Amino acid sequence: MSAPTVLALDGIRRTFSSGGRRVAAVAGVSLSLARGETLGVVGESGSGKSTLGRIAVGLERADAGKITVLGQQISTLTGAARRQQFGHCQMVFQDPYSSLNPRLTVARQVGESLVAQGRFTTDEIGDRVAALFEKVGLKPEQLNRYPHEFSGGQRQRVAIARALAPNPEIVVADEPVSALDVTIQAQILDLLADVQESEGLAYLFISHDIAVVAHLCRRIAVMHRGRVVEFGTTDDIVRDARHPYTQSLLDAVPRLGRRRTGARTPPTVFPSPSEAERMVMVTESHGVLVV
Amino acid sequence: AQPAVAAGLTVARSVDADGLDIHKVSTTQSMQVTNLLFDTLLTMDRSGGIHPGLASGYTLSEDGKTYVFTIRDGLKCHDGSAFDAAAVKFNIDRALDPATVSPNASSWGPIDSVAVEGSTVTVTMKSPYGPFTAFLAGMQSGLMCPSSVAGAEFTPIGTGPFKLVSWTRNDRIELAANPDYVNFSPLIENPGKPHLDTLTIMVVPEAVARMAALRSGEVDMVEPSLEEAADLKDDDAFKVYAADLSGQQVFAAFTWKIAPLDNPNVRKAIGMAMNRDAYATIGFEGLVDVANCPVAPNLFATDEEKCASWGVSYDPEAAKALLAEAGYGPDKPLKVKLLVHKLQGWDQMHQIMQQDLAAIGVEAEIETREVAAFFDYMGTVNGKAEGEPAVWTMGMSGADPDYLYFLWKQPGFTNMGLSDTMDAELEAQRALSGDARAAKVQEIQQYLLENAYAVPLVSPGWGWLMASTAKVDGFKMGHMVTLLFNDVTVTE
Amino acid sequence: MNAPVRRRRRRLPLNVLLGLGLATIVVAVAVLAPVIAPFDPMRMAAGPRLAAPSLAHLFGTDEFGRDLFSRVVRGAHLSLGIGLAAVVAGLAVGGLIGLVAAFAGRLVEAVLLRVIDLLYSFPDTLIALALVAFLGPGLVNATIAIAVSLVPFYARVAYSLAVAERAKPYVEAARLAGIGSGRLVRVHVMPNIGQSLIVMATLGFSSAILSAAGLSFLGLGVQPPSPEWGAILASGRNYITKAPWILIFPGLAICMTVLAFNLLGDSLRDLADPRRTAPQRAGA
Amino acid sequence: MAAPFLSVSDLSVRFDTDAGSFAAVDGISFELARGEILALVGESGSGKSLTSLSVMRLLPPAAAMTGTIRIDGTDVTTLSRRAMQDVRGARIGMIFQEPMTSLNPVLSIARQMTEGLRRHRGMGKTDAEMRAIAALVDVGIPDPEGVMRQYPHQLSGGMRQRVMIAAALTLEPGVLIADEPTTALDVTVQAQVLDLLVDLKTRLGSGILLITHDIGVVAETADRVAVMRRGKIVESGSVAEVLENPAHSYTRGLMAAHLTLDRVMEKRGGRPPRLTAPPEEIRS
Amino acid sequence: MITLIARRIATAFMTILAVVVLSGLLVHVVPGDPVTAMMAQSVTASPEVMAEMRSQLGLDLPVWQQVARYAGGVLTGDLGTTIRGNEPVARLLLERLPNTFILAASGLGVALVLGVPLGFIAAINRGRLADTAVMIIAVLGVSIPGFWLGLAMIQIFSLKLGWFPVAGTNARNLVLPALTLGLIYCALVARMTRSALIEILAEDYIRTARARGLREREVLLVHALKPALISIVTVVGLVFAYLMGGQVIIENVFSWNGIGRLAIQAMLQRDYPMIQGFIVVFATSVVVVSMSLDILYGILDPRMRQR
Ligand SMILES: Nc1ncnc2c1ncn2[C@@H]1O[C@H](COP(=O)(O)OP(=O)(O)OP(=O)(O)O)[C@@H](O)[C@H]1O
Ligand SMILES: Nc1ncnc2c1ncn2[C@@H]1O[C@H](COP(=O)(O)OP(=O)(O)OP(=O)(O)O)[C@@H](O)[C@H]1O
Ligand SMILES: [Mg+2]
Ligand SMILES: [Mg+2]
Repeated sequence: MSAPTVLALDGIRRTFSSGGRRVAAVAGVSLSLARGETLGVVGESGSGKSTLGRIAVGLERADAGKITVLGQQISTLTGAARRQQFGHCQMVFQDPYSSLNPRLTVARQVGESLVAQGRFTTDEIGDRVAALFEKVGLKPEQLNRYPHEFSGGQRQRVAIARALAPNPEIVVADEPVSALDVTIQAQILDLLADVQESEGLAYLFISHDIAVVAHLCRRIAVMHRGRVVEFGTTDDIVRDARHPYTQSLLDAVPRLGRRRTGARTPPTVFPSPSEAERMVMVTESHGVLVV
Repeated sequence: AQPAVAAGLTVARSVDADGLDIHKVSTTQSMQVTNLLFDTLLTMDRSGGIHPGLASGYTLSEDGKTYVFTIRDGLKCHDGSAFDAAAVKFNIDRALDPATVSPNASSWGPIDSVAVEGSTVTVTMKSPYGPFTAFLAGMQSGLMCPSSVAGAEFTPIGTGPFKLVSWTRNDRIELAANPDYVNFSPLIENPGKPHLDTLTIMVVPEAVARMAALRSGEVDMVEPSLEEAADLKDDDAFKVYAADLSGQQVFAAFTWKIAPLDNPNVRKAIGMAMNRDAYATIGFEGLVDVANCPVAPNLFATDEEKCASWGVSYDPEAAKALLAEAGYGPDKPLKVKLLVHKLQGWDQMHQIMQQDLAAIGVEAEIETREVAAFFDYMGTVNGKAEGEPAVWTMGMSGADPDYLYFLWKQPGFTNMGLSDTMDAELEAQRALSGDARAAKVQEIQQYLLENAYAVPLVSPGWGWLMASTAKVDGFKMGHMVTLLFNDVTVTE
Repeated sequence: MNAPVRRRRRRLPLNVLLGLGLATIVVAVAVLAPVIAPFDPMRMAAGPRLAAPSLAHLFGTDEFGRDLFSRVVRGAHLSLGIGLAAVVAGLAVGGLIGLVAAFAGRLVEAVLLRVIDLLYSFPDTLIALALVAFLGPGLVNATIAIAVSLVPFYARVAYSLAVAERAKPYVEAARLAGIGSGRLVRVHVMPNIGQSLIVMATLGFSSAILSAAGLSFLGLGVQPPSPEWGAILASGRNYITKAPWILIFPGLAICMTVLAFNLLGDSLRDLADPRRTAPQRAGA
Repeated sequence: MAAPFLSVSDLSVRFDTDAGSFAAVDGISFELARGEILALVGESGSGKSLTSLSVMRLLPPAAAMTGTIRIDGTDVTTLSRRAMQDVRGARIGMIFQEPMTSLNPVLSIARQMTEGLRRHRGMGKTDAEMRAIAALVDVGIPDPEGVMRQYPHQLSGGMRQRVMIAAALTLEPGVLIADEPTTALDVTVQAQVLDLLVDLKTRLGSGILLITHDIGVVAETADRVAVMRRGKIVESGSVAEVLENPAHSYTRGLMAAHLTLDRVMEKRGGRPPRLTAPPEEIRS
Repeated sequence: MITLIARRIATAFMTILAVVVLSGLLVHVVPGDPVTAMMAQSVTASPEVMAEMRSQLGLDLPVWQQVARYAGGVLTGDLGTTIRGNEPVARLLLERLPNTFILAASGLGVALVLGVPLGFIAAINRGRLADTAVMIIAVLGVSIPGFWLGLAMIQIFSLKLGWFPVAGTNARNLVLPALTLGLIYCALVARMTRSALIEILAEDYIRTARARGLREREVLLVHALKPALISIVTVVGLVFAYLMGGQVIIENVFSWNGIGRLAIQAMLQRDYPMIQGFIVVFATSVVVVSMSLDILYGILDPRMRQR
């Protein structure tokens, strides 16, 4: 890893309390993301993936931990400076329907961050938005349409253009293809790869589908109950999983060459989080949480 | 010798009493009830003459400062205790005690001391106070028995014709006849216990409902709505009673410090525009009379004829002429506020008044306020010498023309006081009595009318009406709208 | 066998039509009042006193011989005016409070929400009553009172709409674009909740008209001789046996107007309800 | 192969909309025997759910259905409403996609497990509960007595889906329709539920219509597959045939776009390999 | 559950105190004071007397002191005495509270008896004529001004037919005001029932119930009605809290001795202790109602039971 680190999360924690119960959505997660790299985050529903992603772009505040964006530690910043620094972090959301404003033309939504920067004239913004459209494979005549005139895949393209508009270094993609049909999913995955190549972006790619993550990412972090239970290169994780959760995840993924017999495997019981756990490095790049 | 007599009577009024502690209440509706419970030291006949009450008589010293009242023997309170001279002193002391916060405290006059000796009570004034005996005959000075305050809570115990059985606030007051009652009031024929055994005074705030209750026979007597009272009058099944002794009167006044109302001619012009007959016949459904004096008819020293000659009369043409003289005309209309508060009949009167003023080219904008806010606001408005000129209306009642003193002596009620000379005149009438006082009071009224500080409108003016089914007989209304049930019988 | 095809007619439902129809009539009457009214509504002795409805006086006359038809027609103007002014003011203030509560940070939210909830628990008629009791009666005060009494309702509505919107990814995306809260609300949130807010506003409109009439009836609202419907009812109520038309016609006018806007508001709300427009997409 | 328990022929479902009428399901036919799993795959909106709802005759009122549907020989399209109610649940069961919302939140599991038995089999409360508990045991729920006393919100998603399946099983229907039963579940839980379905098929001989959009799921569990696109069945056959040798271009596209771990790991290099043709070509 | 209730009571108490202080401040800001109000009819009270009265009543103290004094009283359970009539505020309020409660409960009862079935009929016939007709009728109820309806009822049922008495606070006189209130709030209940049911009928679990072959009656009355009741309970609770503030107009028309009349009278008379007492009692009843609602939710909605 010679590329410089653009995003570093260190010991991030976030606890929600709802209805008197406390849920540790993120319970001490450390990750780092190098320029141009894609880091995949997988895990079951509720394991804290989205919360982590939202913390990384500043939509959610961490209860504890350090966030460093392009070498600048965010917690030391306030107000405008904080927002500016988080401007380097953009996000693509899961649901292409609710992530676009139904009442604004897509061009305006894409251009909004440029307006916010206040550095450009209306014409300049128009040109840039048109260029972004080109980049994500949309046609210029679609610029002034409203979201409902687009299909799910096209909307996700708009969302990607919107994320790219402020020239971010880091894009958090939270299940960007989960809501799409497989054929559309394939197009978007290709687009994400294309854009990364041309812009030199770093992705924090969140998904529950390990096949998708394995396809797109060099490195993977597996989350379970708010913690990263295992991380490593895609090869490390897929071929040499050490943590029982990772193993059961891999085993459960449907495969073309396999038939279900109907045999009931008793559900794996995973150790509950405890202070005794620590990360053990299997190789230089591969770590696993053990008791 | 009635054929079949019902023992009870139910009356529906619009508002409940605030309280029954005579020293603390201020509203007419409260005192209509306390007057049934508590008798007064003196009483008054129809023409304002003073008669004995709980006191069998009194003497006034030469200098007009010392009254000696002889209290009757054998007076019995509702609870059986005796009412004596000491009880009278108890009442005066309590009414005047600042801790009581009695709204009527000042009406007792400049009392210096009260002394009891046997069955006599001696009241010494700091200065002569002409209205004193009239006050003592009025419902504001009802006397309670000291046992009323014996308990932790006030219990109204008096010597009056009825005693309190129960009171559910805002709903009903239940009264029972006082079997030991002895009457002293010249307005009442029945010498002893009321013919009724029980009397229920209900609260029915909505006039439509009260009328329905009367018509359906649910109640025997109500405060009627003006609109229906006129009809009931012509209906044999019902009787309508008007308090001709109400001592009430409605008049219009002016923010006379504010130009152009500082000009008496402008005030006169406005007064001349007012068609008071229409107010009486349309606004008040013909149930009131036009009033001419600044003091209510039937009170001491009021002479309607003289007042009529001093004051303005309806003449819109002359009014226009006067206005033109003052520089107002079709090109330059006078704009005034018509500041009023709500009362039944008054609303209608104000609407006609607005049209009357329009007829002489005065644009009057009606501004209505609730009573409390109204008088508060009038205090401010009348205190100013600048601002928007306003015509306003108010009502006044009393048992004695002395209320002129409260109204017009500086600073006066809501700052309407007039001048140092008027102050002196008003003080002077207080110190006089008999014909000399009458002359002085008339002089004051003449001044008020000739300068059009007040334009008397109608009399009476509020809550002076009662209506009953024809089965009710013998009901009377006394001074200041007291309700007299002593003589009432109800045929089944 | 083929199941019978039940065609869904694209016609407006009856209640929408009724609401629209009545509302149009009322608004037209209000606007055209001066043209429609045969008499000056304030003119006394335009006819005999308390005359029953006749060709000369469609709705009869009142105690001053004023033409009741002219007064009722003119009253439409006043009632709708009060309703409109109160709703606009209440919506503006309430909406602003609701939006501020939703978007101005946690502390502001907590405090404002408490206050809103508290005021919201007070009956709006009681708030209006209390205010006129203090401010004094009259057209302007009554309108202010009604507007204020609507504020908690609109604040609550705006707040809940805004909070629902706040959590949507498009708002978060707009936040990520780095714009300030003001622009966020103005450009992104308002257009999305505006419609629902306006629908709720129509519901407030009818309750404002009712409140105004109620206040006048208690003698605390618009004062005579203004021909506001409640005021006509209040000053004419004692003629209920003698000249019932003084009560019947303004009462019907209130009923009809309130019904119209209630129906309209209800149907607008129904139409704006996304659940109506069938499942657009299934599965995830 | 056994005689088809469910046979659908020439089924169409039409909607009348503003834009005119369109067929969301367009003349499809298929058969399902006991003891086999037929997978219906296809992109979103291809009409899979409407097909299953047609079989249950639970289409939304706006939909118009034509064609014949035979369940165990009876044409259910001609049955009266009441007669159809006797068929539902008893001869054909259904489980839905969303285990979170498909159970009534305010009724106990016991109530929801037993109401079918009491309705169709006229069982008493205790008998029905015994049978329900047995069904819960069958689907591998630990502590079934405890679960019976609980309410849906107290169960995890996987547990709820099992309860749904168990409830459908109590009546031993010949066919079970499972509309994307695992889409909302985590893969680990999905695997368990799929195992359960396969077990039901082999052990109890139920016929299962499995609706899914995941080729991987089809490959692992189904015996036969029908590929739907835009309301039509474009290809059908045994799983082995269709997946190994897709005849229709759409099916081939589906296969190509489908990511499986094995294939992904094979092709790993620098940049993620393209899944689609270069961008210029998809623009058509 | 217990701690939750305790916490709610504590915050409710703080809120009520805050309201008292706030309303106390506000009340003093508006023009007019109790003494002028009281003396409005009695001209004989000179400015000195009125000043004396003010000082006796503590009205000449700085506003914050008056408010603090009052709040202190409330803390020790003392609501003070009225300025008019010098009666204990607490007693006056407590006398009327049962009446208000009875009227609110019976009005609401009528609204429920009429509104729930109407809403139900409308919902299951959604979009059809029955739906429209039912909703128009229900909305008509809420569109008629209460006072108008009340006056008409008196004219018809009391005067013409003689069925019910006109005035008084007793069981027989309850019928008309309860009916009037019921007709007014029936629309709200019907509307709420309808929309709750429509929403619920679109839920997946209704489809599940149908897929189980249940009779439609059972689907509606068991699977749909029970969750609908939860929404209905919310509205009913809200309306009940509203009604506990008194129905000034209805109370006036039917001479019902409720809390609303007392409140408005106090406001007109600027009777500060009475006004604030009313606010305290009202705020308390809101709290009590909403707490009862929570308990009711617990009974109806198993999701709430655990907390
Ligand atoms: N705003 C919130 N308030 C309360 N709890 C929350 C909030 N956001 C998340 N949680 C809880 O935190 C936990 C982690 O949630 P998160 O959305 O991060 O999970 P996830 O891994 O993204 O799950 P999924 O795959 O379902 O999207 C969950 O238990 C969730 O219920
Ligand atoms: N009530 C309705 N009104 C109009 N169109 C409808 C309605 N319900 C469904 N459709 C349309 O019918 C088509 C098929 O819908 P269906 O739900 O059967 O798809 P599906 O294959 O199950 O998709 P998914 O995989 O997303 O669940 C879609 O295009 C949908 O928009
Ligand atoms: Mg997530
Ligand atoms: Mg589907």
